[in-house]
Formats: sequence, structure tokens, C-alpha cells
Amino acid sequence: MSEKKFRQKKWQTTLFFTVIIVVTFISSSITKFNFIHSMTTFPSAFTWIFSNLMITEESFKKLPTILTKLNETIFMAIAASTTAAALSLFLGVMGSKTTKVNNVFSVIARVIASFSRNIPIVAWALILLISFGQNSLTGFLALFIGSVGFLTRAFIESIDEADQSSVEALTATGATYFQIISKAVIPQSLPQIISWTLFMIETNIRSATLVGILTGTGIGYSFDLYYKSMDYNTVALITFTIVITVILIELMSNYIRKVII
Amino acid sequence: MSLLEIKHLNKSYDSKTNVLKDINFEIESGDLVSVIGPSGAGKSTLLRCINRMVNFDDGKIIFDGKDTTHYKKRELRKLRTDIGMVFQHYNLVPRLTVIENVLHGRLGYKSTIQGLLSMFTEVEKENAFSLLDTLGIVEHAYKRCDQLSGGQQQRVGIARALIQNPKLILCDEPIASLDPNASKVIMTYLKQITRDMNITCIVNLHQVDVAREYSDRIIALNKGAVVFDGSHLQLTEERMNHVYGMETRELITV
Amino acid sequence: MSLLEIKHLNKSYDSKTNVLKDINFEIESGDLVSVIGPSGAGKSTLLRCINRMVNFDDGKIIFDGKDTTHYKKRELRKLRTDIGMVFQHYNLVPRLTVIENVLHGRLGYKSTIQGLLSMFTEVEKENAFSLLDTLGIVEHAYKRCDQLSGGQQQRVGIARALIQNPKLILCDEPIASLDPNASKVIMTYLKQITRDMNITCIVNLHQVDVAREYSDRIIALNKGAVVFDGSHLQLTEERMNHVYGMETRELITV
Amino acid sequence: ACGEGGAEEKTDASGSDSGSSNSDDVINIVWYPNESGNDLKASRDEIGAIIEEATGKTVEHQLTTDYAIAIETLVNNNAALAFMGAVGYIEAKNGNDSIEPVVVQSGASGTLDDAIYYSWLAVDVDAQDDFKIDGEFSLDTLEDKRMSFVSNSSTSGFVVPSSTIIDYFADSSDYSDLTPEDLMEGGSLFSQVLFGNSHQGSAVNLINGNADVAAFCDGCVENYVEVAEGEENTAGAVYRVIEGAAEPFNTVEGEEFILMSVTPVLNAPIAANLEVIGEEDFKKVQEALASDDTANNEGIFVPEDSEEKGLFSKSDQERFVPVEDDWFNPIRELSNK
Amino acid sequence: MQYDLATHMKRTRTGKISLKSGEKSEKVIQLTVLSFVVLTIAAFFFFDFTGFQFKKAIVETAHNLKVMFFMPKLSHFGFGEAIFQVTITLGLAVLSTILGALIAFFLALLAATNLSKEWISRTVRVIVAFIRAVPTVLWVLIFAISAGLGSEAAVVGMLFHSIAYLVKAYSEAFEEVSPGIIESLRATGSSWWHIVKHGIVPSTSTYIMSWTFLRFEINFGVAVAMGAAAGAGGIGFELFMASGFYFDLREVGFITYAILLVAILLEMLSTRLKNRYLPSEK
Ligand SMILES: Nc1ncnc2c1ncn2[C@@H]1O[C@H](COP(=O)(O)OP(=O)(O)OP(=O)(O)O)[C@@H](O)[C@H]1O
Ligand SMILES: Nc1ncnc2c1ncn2[C@@H]1O[C@H](COP(=O)(O)OP(=O)(O)OP(=O)(O)O)[C@@H](O)[C@H]1O
Ligand SMILES: [Mg+2]
Ligand SMILES: [Mg+2]
Repeated sequence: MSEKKFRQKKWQTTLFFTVIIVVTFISSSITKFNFIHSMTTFPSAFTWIFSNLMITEESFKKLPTILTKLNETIFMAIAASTTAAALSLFLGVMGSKTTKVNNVFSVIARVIASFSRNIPIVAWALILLISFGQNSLTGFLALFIGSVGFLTRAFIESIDEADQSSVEALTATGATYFQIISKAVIPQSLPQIISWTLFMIETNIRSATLVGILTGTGIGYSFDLYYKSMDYNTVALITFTIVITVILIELMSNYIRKVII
Repeated sequence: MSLLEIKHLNKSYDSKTNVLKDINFEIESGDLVSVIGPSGAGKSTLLRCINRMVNFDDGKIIFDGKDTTHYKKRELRKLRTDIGMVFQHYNLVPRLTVIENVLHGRLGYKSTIQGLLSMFTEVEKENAFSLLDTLGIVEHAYKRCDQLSGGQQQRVGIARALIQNPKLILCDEPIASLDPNASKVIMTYLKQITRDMNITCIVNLHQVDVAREYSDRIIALNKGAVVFDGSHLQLTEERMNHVYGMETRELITV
Repeated sequence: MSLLEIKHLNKSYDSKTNVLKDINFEIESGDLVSVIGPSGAGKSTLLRCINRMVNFDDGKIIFDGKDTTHYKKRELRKLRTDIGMVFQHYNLVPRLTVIENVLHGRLGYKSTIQGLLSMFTEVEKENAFSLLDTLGIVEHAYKRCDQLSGGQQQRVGIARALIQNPKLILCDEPIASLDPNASKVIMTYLKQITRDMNITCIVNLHQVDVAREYSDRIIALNKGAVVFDGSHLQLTEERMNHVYGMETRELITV
Repeated sequence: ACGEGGAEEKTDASGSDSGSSNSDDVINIVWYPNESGNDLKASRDEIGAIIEEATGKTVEHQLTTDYAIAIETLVNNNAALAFMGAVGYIEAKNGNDSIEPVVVQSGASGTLDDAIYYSWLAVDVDAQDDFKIDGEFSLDTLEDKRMSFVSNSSTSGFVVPSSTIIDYFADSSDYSDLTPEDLMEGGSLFSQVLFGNSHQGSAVNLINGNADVAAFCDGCVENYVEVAEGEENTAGAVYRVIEGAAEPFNTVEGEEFILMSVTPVLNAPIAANLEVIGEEDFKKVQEALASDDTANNEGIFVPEDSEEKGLFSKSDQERFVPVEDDWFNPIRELSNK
Repeated sequence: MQYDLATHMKRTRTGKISLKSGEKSEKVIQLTVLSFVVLTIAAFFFFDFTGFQFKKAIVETAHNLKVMFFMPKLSHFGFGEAIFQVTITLGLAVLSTILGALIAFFLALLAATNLSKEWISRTVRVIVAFIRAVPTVLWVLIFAISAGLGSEAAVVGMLFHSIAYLVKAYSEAFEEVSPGIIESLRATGSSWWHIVKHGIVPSTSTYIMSWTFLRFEINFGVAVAMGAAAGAGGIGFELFMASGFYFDLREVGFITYAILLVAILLEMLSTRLKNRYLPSEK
């Protein structure tokens, strides 16, 4: 690197920050975002939280129904994540440049992943709601599609990262394609795969609230219902159960991740 | 009869340069042959042509009396089960146990389904154990491979090649990543295999001294051509210079 | 007057075991002192106590006539600017250029704001360049550090220590990751510094031969205690055994 | 310096710069989702123009995707005006006492006497026999059916029909302690409960076959349907989706449904938050809206035979009439039950 | 010989020679995979299938997808308006990402165990974990209700999760900085801020950038939903209207394409930038 390049790098850094600042200003003017005002919203928001979002004894009576719905959501998230993981594993093997069978499959796998990832989950939820109506399956499918996109991308990266040398070694012993995948590629990427799947479960439980609101399923539906009847005490209780669940699952998956990697 | 016969072998990765140029030699059963030569001479490529991990352009390779040149899929798999390969970086699956890695050597004999379900027979498993025992690492059988030292891993690699029941073992710089002691163990063991089991070994080496000490015959490559082929006694200082070129030798000592 | 005086130094990480036990020695200005001893003897800990990267429990360290034992924040920063440190793994910031890494040695002299804005004076920059020149790596000044060889990186580390204008340089196994040639360059250079610039050097080493060749004095630690302190001539085979213990020596040769 | 240029731009769908909602020269109007569509933009702008003219301030429209947000926005002093349902108004009033009704739409007579519209419970024509006992429609048949409401803050789309249902079942032994919450979720009376999130949505739920019974109001679907049989707004009347109906009904042209129950509901008010708008402007707005000019504005009160879509339709003397809080007491009683 | 060997072999209950190491990590992997399978199967039994008719749903979905993706058309607003709405959504994503990154950077310094005190780091982590656990929708709704409809509510609401996500990502990157670098700077007498500026930032800028880009992509998706809910508008509002009010599948299709296009462009841009300016160190 010559001194000229060195200066060029500094110049690029300056340019980069200028671009960031300009983009920020353009964005705030398009969206009519007022920075000062947004800061002043905090006191009123927290006042509102503390005066409205209180769990009362009466709201506690609704706990059984809420827990049923929460249960539905958790199962929905897990089922969506694992089924998506199964499909994504296949797509990942097809899509990874190190294990692909041929370019056509590889491109197809990547396109599927890109489509399902880049159409926001909201859009999927609304689209599915139109055709499937308001039931668990709709929520499940919305989460499933989003998960497939994300997991395929993650799996492709994990598989790409797997050490290729053992693939070579197994080829040299005369092993078939599927044997190589199952004996050399999968065992190496399995911890990553599980780790990503766990992450997906966490994410899905988080998005299940939104998806639930949109598709009328699970805890999101209860949330929406009580929120719309302005029964904020119950909303607080629902939020509380979600928070506990998410944190528990996060702790659990952190533990698993730590042990297996 | 010779086990391996290579005739007028030519190979290029891109159409511009020939990596291997008109290679000719025969190897007898039970020999330990070293291939030496500077970096990029084509040693690895030569080895990979023999078990057809890469395809060559021109020439013939006759293995065990059969011309393998036009082998496809199934025949290729069969060929590869007859030829074991040992790698510089061992190429083990790091998260699996030693015994699992060794048994991978049997996959060539299995149908896809059998392989997927890990259906190894008890006999195969016992063989694997006794191989590990001979190699002195049986106590590590249930350890994960990434928990072993380099020398131990290389022995797992050799066990994987041996359990194939190969007629020929190809070793691509098997000791380059090992310390002198471990190298000694590995080379001695390879020598022993050729002697006791009548398995042929072709070993790529950078260490000329090691090649001299262990091999029955040395083949030297330079820029894709065979520039020496004979016993270590015939490999004089002068011929060495011819193999590596003056500059190369200097570079090595820096 | 001695530059560094260590009196009854004791240090333990956990309350169970003492890593350093009642260490006492003085070091004169301009000496190159090697510290040797088996793994875990406490060599690194000793060095880190001197510039107070770790705190010790008991005893006194007198540096340049001042008792540093109770130094806090600001005085500590000042102390550290007077003591350069060179590490086994160089500890450079990989994505930054050589010259930027060298200038990090001046941060101890800067206020927080000056440091954040990278306000280095022209004089400092010129000094950095001339140091790189002396160390023979000035042509790499604008290269990123991760593009250099180990020996080159270690020289950057030394330049970073030297630009601090230190009275003392602490080197924790500066040549452990280097090949013999590069090691030679570094050790020769350290020797030269002590001689020409009257900077004191304390060097942790595993290679006894190197310690013998370059240092004015050798201090040996074993299990946290000084077991030898004298010139290399006094370090007999027998005393060596005392330092490393029989078993350890055997282990090393395996 | 961020967020300049909000005031002069009035893009409907983008909501508004609420940063200026507290400043003195902007009046924010919140619209329910029902009235937030692009097709009603012209109508909304007309009302905005009238208010701008009356007060000399800039009007900004805030469009919402749900009822609760709209109500809370007015309650929390983040908007000056809102066009809301009667129940929404009552909830807002409960939350903030400084909220007062400005005007409501009159009936055809031009007075408050007939300032009502109708909440329907509708079923599929072909399935009408499932809802009849001895040839008469009976609410008893609702048990285990799939129900579609509008939203639980909707007056005619939830509060009125649900209280009708609860009243009806109060005497029955099985469902004597039914609560509105029970009706929000499937399992107790209904096998499944859907929310259409708009009156149109609820109607479509029925026509699509996603629900067996749907609650929605007459006015909200009048642009899309015509009477096919029977008398308007009576049980047993059959409505048909007109040819060329706009979305969301365009896919179900010619489909028919029948009313099993009709309940009158008080018209929806435009409400104001006095704390935000101030007494003076409140009066000005009320006057302007109640004026004859407004009543004759075809952008707001669209003549019945017009092709245009508007917030209100005019068959005779319809206009805005000022009202007091008391006027909503009947509904208040309903929802207090 | 054979007898000797047996001492090294493990056997399964059926007497076969076992191949597995029986390590904890392996058992946990097996257990995890097993519970995934069991829970998934159980899930399908728990599901509430009310109102779901398989054949009808499939046929309808196929039809709807066909209408959406093969006959996209705008009917309630024009093309220019569509572009404007997309830029609003993008703007919301930009703001929440940039502000989030800025705040997260400082919080992450406090959360990184190698740069901060144990208790501070733990406190920040707990708070961040809590924030992450509360659904974004709730944050947005709270701000929309209490502070009024508009972009402020959307951005501030989205900010919470952006910060929480980035604090986690950044602090992990910071923690991976080799302790040697920090130690060597400390040994020159550098202050804490010097270490951050000259050691941490240069060593982690690649990670910071790629995590931020990733969050930006995520935020675009979130902004579609949240812009509408907070009354800040954007393409999400049009999508909501088209699907929830007009049931106009063709418009939904068009909007979906618009979103997809932007999202793919963003992904390409971020890959491009990463490859160009931040070559991976591997
Ligand atoms: N997959 C490949 N594609 C293109 N060129 C290749 C490939 N593999 C090797 N080459 C080229 O072929 C030539 C011979 O390579 P080869 O690996 O056989 O040399 P080698 O003798 O094994 O060297 P070394 O001692 O460094 O391992 C080199 O010039 C190399 O760059
Ligand atoms: N940060 C620490 N916390 C706890 N114990 C430590 C720490 N650093 C070192 N130790 C322990 O202190 C003892 C001395 O360690 P030290 O690193 O000083 O040895 P050393 O002589 O430098 O060894 P080596 O030659 O391997 O570098 C060892 O037993 C080590 O385990
Ligand atoms: Mg090679
Ligand atoms: Mg040490």
C-alpha cells in the first residue's frame, strides 16, 4: 500500500461518513422525522407504560386462556423452524457451491431462498390470510416461509465453511455423493445447523406476535384482541408471558449452543 | 507383472500450460516409491491422476492389468476402493470419532443406503480396531479427531486408507505437517506396510533425505516432466541440482 | 544506581497458589537480562507485574528511584509510557498500517481527545519513520500489518515499544513464533538497543541457547521462585537441571 | 433540522408530522381504517378544506390501521379531531374528559331524530334455513357457528350485535353468563370468531364462506350492494352485490346474503379534543361543519345517484348536526352492560 | 491380541460395537434433534385447524398466487406514489438502523466483557435481553399511542430492537478482539478511549459494517409492517389497505414485487459493498 492509497483510504472514510449523514437527513425529511420530537416522546411513553401497562389481579384471571394461546405460538414457532430447517438443509446442500449437484439446482435453491426471505413476513402473512383463512396453519406457513429463506442462506454459509478436505478424502475412498454429504459435510455443519435452528425458534416466537396479529393466530391474536379492547392490563400480562418465554428459550438455546460447538 | 503402468500421461488444468508432460513409468507390487520435485512440479496432480480425482487429457493409466482411462462412475468408485489415499492435512472429519473416520474407508464398498445408515458389519469394526491397534492409537478410538495430535491424526488417515484393503496407497506429503519424531513413525509404518502386506506405496515428499532413507525408488519431477527415476544411490548431488534447480535450493535455505 | 529494584514480590491469581514467591533482584541500566524457566514458572507474570498490567499482593517494585507500588490511574499511565513491552504474538492491530501501529506507542503521551482524533505531531511521525528505517522495514510503512511476515511484525512491535522513549523494555517470548533467522535479527537488535541507547531489556525466553548467547545476565524461575541469577558462564548443566527438572527436559526432547 | 417541510405537504397515506400536532397552526384529524382508503381521499380533503377555511390553520390527516390507535391518539392529546364510531367516542370520553362530540350526520330528515344507521347480522341466502326455527330467524341457531365481527371497538360491527346476542342468551341456562370477551374468541358460543377489521372485510368473510354469520352495518356497504328482495333494513331482506362493485366486492359480484337481525345504531360523530383544539376553534369547526354549505358539498355528501364515492351519501336532507354528549347515552348503556 | 482390543471397544446394548464417543456434546445434539422432531409432530396435533379446508385452501392459494404474481397491477394509487411510499419505508429503515447503530455502539462497549466492568456488562446484557423479548409491535404501539402517530413512533419503536440486536452483535465482535491487542495498547499507557479508537474499532469495523447492513435489511422488512401500524405510512400501509380492505390481489402482487425488488437490491448492495471495501480476512 503506497502513501497515496493510504490517503485514499482516509478520503473514503470521510466520504463514507458524509454519505451516512446525508442519507440520514434525506430520510428524516422524507419521513418527516423530527429528532428532537422523538426524544421528547420518551417521558410520555414511559409515563404511559407505567400508568397503563400494569398486571392486575383481574387480568390474571385470563392467564389460562393466554397460556393456551402462548402454547399454540410456541409450538407454531418450533414446528415452523424445524420443518423449515429440514427443507433448508436440502436447499442448502443444493445451493452451496461446494456440494451442489449442478448449477441449475443451485440457482433454483438460491432463488427460492431469496424469494422467501426478501418478501417480508408481513406480506406473507397477509397473502396467506387471504387464501388460508384465520387458523394456526396460516401463522405456521407465514413463519415457515420466512424461516426457509433465512435458514437456507445460513446453511449455505455453514456448508461452504465446512472443511472441504474431508470431502476430497471420502471421494478418494470411492464413496457416493450422498454418503459424502452425510458423512463428511453434515457432521461438520451440524452444530451450526442446530444453532441456527435454535436461533430461528427464538426469532419466530418474537415475530409470532406480529404474525399472530396479522393472521389471527396464537398469542398475537390475544394480544391484538385485548389491545383493541384497550384492556391494557391484560396486554401487560400477555407481554410478560411472551418476555418470560423468549428469555427462557434464549437461555436454553445459549446453553445448547455452548455445549455443542 | 507391474501393478501400475503410466504411459504418455499429459495433463493441463487450463489449456495454456501442461502440468504433466508425457509421463511414463511402471511400478512393481510392494514397492515404496517417492516422488520428489520443486513446488508446482506436478507431484500432487500426478497422484490425483492415478486415482482419477482429476481427469487427464492424454495417455493411459493401466492399474492391475486394466486400462482405467475410460472408467466412469461405478468403475471409478471400484477403482478408488482399490487405491487408498493419505493426505498432508490428514483430511479427517473433525467432529467425528477416530473409529468413524477409519470406517469411512469402507464406504466405497457400500450402497448409498447402507452408507447413509452407517451399516458397518461387526467384522469391519473389529478390523478397524485391530488396525488402530497396529498403528498404536487404539486407545484413542472414541476420541474426536480434532483432539488428536498431528502424528496421531495422520495415523488415522493411514488406517482409513488401509481398511479399504487397497492394492496401492497414494500419500501426498504425508509428513509435511508433522514433527521429526512423528514423521519417523509414519514413514517407518509405510515402509512396513509395503514389506509386510505387499501393498504398493507412492509417496510425494519434499524432504529428500527422508526419500533417500525409506524408498526403494525415487522419481523426480520438474515442470511436469520426469527428470530422474532410479534408486537413491543414483541420485547424486549433481542430479539433485538438476531436479530442484540452483535457485530453488538457495531459496530453501533462507 | 539500579533502574529496577524488586523486593519481596509475591503474587497469586487465586488465593490458593503463589505464582511468584518472594522475588528479589535489581537490574542495572543498559543490561539485557534473560528470564528463563519452565512453562508456568511465572515468567510472564513477573514481567506484567513490573509494568503493573497485573497487580501483585506483596512486596515493592522501585522503578527509576520511585516506588511504584501504590501508583493509580494517571501515575500508572505515566509509568507505562516509560516501559515498553514486546509480545510473543506481536499484538498488532491487524487492519491498521505499520506506521499507525507504531504511533500507538505515543498514545500514552496524549490526552483522550488528542488520541481519539489521532493527533500525532510531524516530529512523532518522522521519529516513527526513522525507527522503521533503523529496523529495516521502512518500505512496509504503509502496508497493513497482517500482510507482513512474523519477523517483520515483531520489528513493528519493537518500534512501537521504542517510540515510547522507554527506559525499560519488557519482552515476553519475543522470538517464540519466529524462524531461526528472524529470531537472530530480533535478538541482535535488542542487544544493540541496550548497548547503543542505554535502554534496559528484560526478555523472557524458552531457548536457553539464545539466552546464553545474547544476555548479560540470566535469571531463572521455577515454580515462582528465583532458582538461578548470574551470568551465562555460571549456568552449568547441573544448574540447568535444577531449573527445568529432569522430567521436563525429557519431555522437551519428545 | 430534521423533519422540515412537513406542514405544506399533505400526503394522505403517509400520515403526518405529528411533531407539529402540539403547535398552534396545525389541526390533526384521525380517521378510522374504514375511512382511510385512497378512494375516500377526496372526501377527507373536502372536510379538511372546510376546517382549514374556518380556522385558518393547516389540517393534517392521520390514517390508521386499527381502531384502538385512532381512539388513543385522540385521548392522548395527539390529535384534535377524529371521525369515530359512537362506541369509540364513548371510550375516548372515558379516557379523556375533554373530548366532546362536534357533529353527527343527520338522517334523511336533516334532524337528529333519524340520525341512525343499522347494524346487521347477515347470513348466506342458501343457508338461511340453518338459522331459522319454525320458519323464523332465531339467535338460538348461532350456537357453534363461525362468526365474523368487524373489530372489537366497532360500534355496529361488535358492540351492538354482541350486546344484542348477550341480552338474548341471558335467559338461556347454558349461556346466561356470557360476556363480551367470550364472544371475541371461538369456543364458548361460536366455534370460531373472525375479525374483518373493516365492515367491508367482515362482509367479505361471509360472502367468501369463511364465516357463517357476519356483523356489519348498512351504510358501510351501501356502495356495493342493492336490495334484491324484501324491505330495506328489515330481517329477511335479501341483498345482492351489484354488478361492477368496487373492491373488495369485485370478486363476488351477484352474490347474495340475507339479514337475520337488524338493530338501529346512533350515527358516528366527529369528536374533538378540547384541550388540543381549544374552545374557540371548536366552535368555528362546529359551525362550519353544520353549515348549509357543507351539507351541499357533493364531495362530502355524495348524491345517491352519483358515481363518486364519499364519506356520506345524500338521499334527502342529510347534513351535519351539532350534538351534546348526552345524546350517546343509549349506546353508553349498551356497552356498560 | 483380540482380547486386548476388546478392552478398548464400547458396545451398545445389543452387543454391537459402538461408534459414538458418548461425549456430552454429542448427546446434547442427539437430544436436541430428537426433541425438535417430537415437538414438531406434537405441534401439528395441537394446531387449531378450524375453518381450514385443505383442498379449498390449496386451490385458492394457487389461484391467488397466480393472480398476484402474474397479473400485478396498481389500481388505488399511481406508480410514482408507489415509489414514494417505498422510499418512506426505506427512510424509516435507514433512520432506525443508523440511530440504532450509533446508540448500540456505545452500549456494546459497555456490554463487552473485555472492555467493561463485570456488573455493568451484565446489567446492559439483561436490559438488552429484556428489550429483545418485548415484541417490536408493542414498542411501536406504545409510542404511537402515547406520543402520537407518525414516523417518530415508528422509528423509536423500531429503534429498541435494532439497538438490542446490534448491541449483542457488536459486543460479541468486540469480545473477539484478541486480548493481546488490548493488552499491548494498555502497556503503552493508552487510556480506555484510546484503546477503543485505535484497537477495537479498526479490528472490528468489518463486523460492525456487516452486522449493520444485515440489520438494515431486517429493518426494511420491519418498517413495512411498523410504518403502517404507527401511522407513518409507507408501502406497508398500501399493502395493508390492498389486502385487508380492498382485497385487491393484483395490487398486493404489485406491492409485493416492489418490496421484493428493493429488498433484493439492498441485499446485492450490501454484498457488493462488503466485497469491495471489506474483504473478508479469511
Ligand atoms: N485445480 C487446479 N486448477 C488449476 N491449476 C492447478 C490446480 N491444481 C494445481 N494446479 C497447477 O498445477 C501445477 C502443479 O500443481 P501440483 O499441486 O501438482 O504441484 P506439486 O508438485 O504438488 O506442488 P507442491 O509441492 O507445492 O504441492 C501448479 O502450477 C498449480 O498451480
Ligand atoms: N490471568 C490468570 N489467572 C489465573 N492464573 C493465571 C493467570 N495467568 C497465569 N496464571 C497462572 O500463573 C502461573 C504462571 O503463569 P505465567 O504465564 O506467568 O507462566 P510462564 O512462566 O510465563 O509460562 P509460559 O512459559 O508457558 O509462558 C501458571 O500456573 C498459570 O496457570
Ligand atoms: Mg502438492
Ligand atoms: Mg508466558
